[in-house]
Amino acid sequence: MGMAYGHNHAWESVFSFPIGGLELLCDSVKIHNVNVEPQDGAKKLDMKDLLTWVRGNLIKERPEMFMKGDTVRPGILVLVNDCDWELSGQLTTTLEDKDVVVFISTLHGG
Amino acid sequence: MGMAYGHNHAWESVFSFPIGGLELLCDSVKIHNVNVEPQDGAKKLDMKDLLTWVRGNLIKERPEMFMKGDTVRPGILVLVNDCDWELSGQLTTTLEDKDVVVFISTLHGG
Amino acid sequence: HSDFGHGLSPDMVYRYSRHLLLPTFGVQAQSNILKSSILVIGAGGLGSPALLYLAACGVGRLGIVDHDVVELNNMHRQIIHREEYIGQPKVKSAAAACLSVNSTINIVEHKEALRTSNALDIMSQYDVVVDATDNAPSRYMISDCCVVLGKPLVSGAALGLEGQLTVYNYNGGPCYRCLFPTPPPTTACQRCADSGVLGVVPGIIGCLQALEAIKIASTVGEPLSGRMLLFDALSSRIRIVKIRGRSLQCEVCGENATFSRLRFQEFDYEKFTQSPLSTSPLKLNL
Amino acid sequence: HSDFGHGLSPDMVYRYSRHLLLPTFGVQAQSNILKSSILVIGAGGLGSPALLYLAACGVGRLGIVDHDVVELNNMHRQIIHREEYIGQPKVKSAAAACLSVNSTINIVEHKEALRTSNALDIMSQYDVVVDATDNAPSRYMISDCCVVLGKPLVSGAALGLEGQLTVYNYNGGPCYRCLFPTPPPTTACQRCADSGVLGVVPGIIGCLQALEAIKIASTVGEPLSGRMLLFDALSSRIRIVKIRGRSLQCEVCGENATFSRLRFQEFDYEKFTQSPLSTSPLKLNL
Ligand SMILES: [Zn+2]
Ligand SMILES: [Zn+2]
Repeated sequence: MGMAYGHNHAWESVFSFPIGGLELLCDSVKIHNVNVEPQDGAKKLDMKDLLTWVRGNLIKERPEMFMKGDTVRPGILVLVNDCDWELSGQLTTTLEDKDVVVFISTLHGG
Repeated sequence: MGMAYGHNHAWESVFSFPIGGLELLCDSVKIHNVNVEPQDGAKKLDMKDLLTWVRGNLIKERPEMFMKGDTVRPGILVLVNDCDWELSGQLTTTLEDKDVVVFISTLHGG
Repeated sequence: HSDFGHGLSPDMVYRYSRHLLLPTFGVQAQSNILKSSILVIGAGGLGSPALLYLAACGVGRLGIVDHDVVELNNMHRQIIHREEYIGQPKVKSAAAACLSVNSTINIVEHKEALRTSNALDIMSQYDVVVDATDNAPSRYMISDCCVVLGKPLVSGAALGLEGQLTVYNYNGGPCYRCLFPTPPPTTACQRCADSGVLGVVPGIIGCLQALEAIKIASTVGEPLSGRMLLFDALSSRIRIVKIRGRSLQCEVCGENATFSRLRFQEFDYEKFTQSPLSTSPLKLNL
Repeated sequence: HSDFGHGLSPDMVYRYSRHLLLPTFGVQAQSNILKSSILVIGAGGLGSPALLYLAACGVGRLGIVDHDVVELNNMHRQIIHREEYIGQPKVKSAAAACLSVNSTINIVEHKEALRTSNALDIMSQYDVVVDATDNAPSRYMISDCCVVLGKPLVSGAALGLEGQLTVYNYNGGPCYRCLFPTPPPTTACQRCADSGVLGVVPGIIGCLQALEAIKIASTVGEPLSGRMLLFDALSSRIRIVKIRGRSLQCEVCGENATFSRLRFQEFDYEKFTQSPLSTSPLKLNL
């Protein structure tokens, strides 16, 4: 899995980390506009591919604050186009051009 | 200008009147999902066509609360896809399938 | 003595006239509010505006749970408390402020920490619960108790420059555990006392909590159930996202859940989340 | 006497510790707030939470303009006022409340109606202006005066179950007249007194106004300039939309505008909008 900026098979996923503290993990860069190509010549990119890519390319420190096993750690909500990924198939959610993926760390403060 | 529910040249414009009191003018129906066809065999629908249609089909009482001359009355902001129509050419803004048009009446209360 | 046939005295008509004038609110919704009871858990950053607006709008019986005392470092955000109450119980200070805004309502002071031993008894006395606490074990405990008792829960949170809001266990919607079946690692559970918070951020979220509680109590409008509001103060961005519905597998509210009152009373929320229900704040060295 | 080299006394460090802990806020932003001056015009529904949060967060000099007295029918939303102040000037009541939350700041009471004759003098004394008024002529007058004086303006409005928020005249952004060059017909200008308002709605918008003013005064974050927040309480929907920039043709802030102090002082805002700067409220008959 790599990054592609060309026109062929260039999957653009807009990552936002706008709410909840995950910016700590990403060098305080809250919004990532990235192009990710599907793995192994597959036609579609899914959330599993994307998480692998995020872990390899964006999360430099303390990956346990973001991932647990193959998925996100407890307490993180994943939103694809402003919808809980539970509604679209979690890791199997397929992504299309211009999809917006947001990771939200739940807050407890008051 | 009329309404069309077919698949050919069926322009779907989502009207929202969510904020500001214009619902008074529309029988308290705040969101209108409507199909409007371009006029006179034209290919594109623009905001001028849409306003004519709204005036003829949605605004049943006190049209002066919504229109003044060919355009909206002072104090109403028109938003096309969450953008002020001043940025897209006002009455000449062309509309496409699934565009969202919102009319906002400015508030003064506190 | 006259009540105009709608149960409102002339003083009440005058006090709530701006609500009564509203076509979508009016006498019926105001009467519902006057007959309702709402419990706010936590008289801190979120609870301050939530309590003031709930008192002002005429909630018939308004309960406050808190075991803390007012401190100077609360004053930058906990606008319900006056400096003269520093060192005194927050419940007492908050109750006085609510009554000073609306002396016609009934305020109930619960000057104790919410625990599994008293939560069922306290929460069962109210129609709607507002979670204005500041830690993970309290959030699980309050949500579970709302499921056991069948109460809607208005949940808000704020930290740093960000806030979140949703309504749980409302009309078949999800509970807190449906969304978060497993507690987060303790390293991910920051508190305002440790990490700071811009004072007006819980102010905004607390006002929004009051609004949701008012909508539920008055049965007007669409509460924020199955949706979550995400607020970023720095960029002034707000996202309202669609979240999952009730989970059939939820251990507390799901199809085969056996989470009873007894189970609740025996549940160890501090162990479950590996964090304490209350802590002393970090000392700041500048 | 020690100030740790950052101008904050130990008491201030303690009071504002939750702000100082914030990496994106910290000592610098808090110092900016402490040195800033903010004017809130209107101590009503919007002004109530705006003033409390601005006082709590430590704005160095906080001005309040209002000529009204507290009435019972304000109490459902104007949570800054206590019942004991009914019949007394709102400015006096609001100033007392602000000081009770934070006695270390400077509160300035302007117990007068804002007019073209006093606006330049009053507004020129502050860094940031918050429009918390309730009528169209005041909104034009305040915006024009901010353009003449080069002050940023945080503008909020609420009516019924809806609210709006934006920042005008900030950093090359539009002014009120850029958006609304022509006043609306008077039939479209409803007031809370005529049409009602759900109390917590101005609460939410007023808190958001305090946030925007704090961001401008502390120079932290992106103020809501060139954007407008639209809030619908009934459905809990919020839209943040992109609005036009400064208009070159604007009669007040545009390229060839000749709107001077003198022109401002002579401008008749009541005639321009065909509505009065203040009115007596409608009587309610139920
Ligand atoms: Zn559940
Ligand atoms: Zn202008």
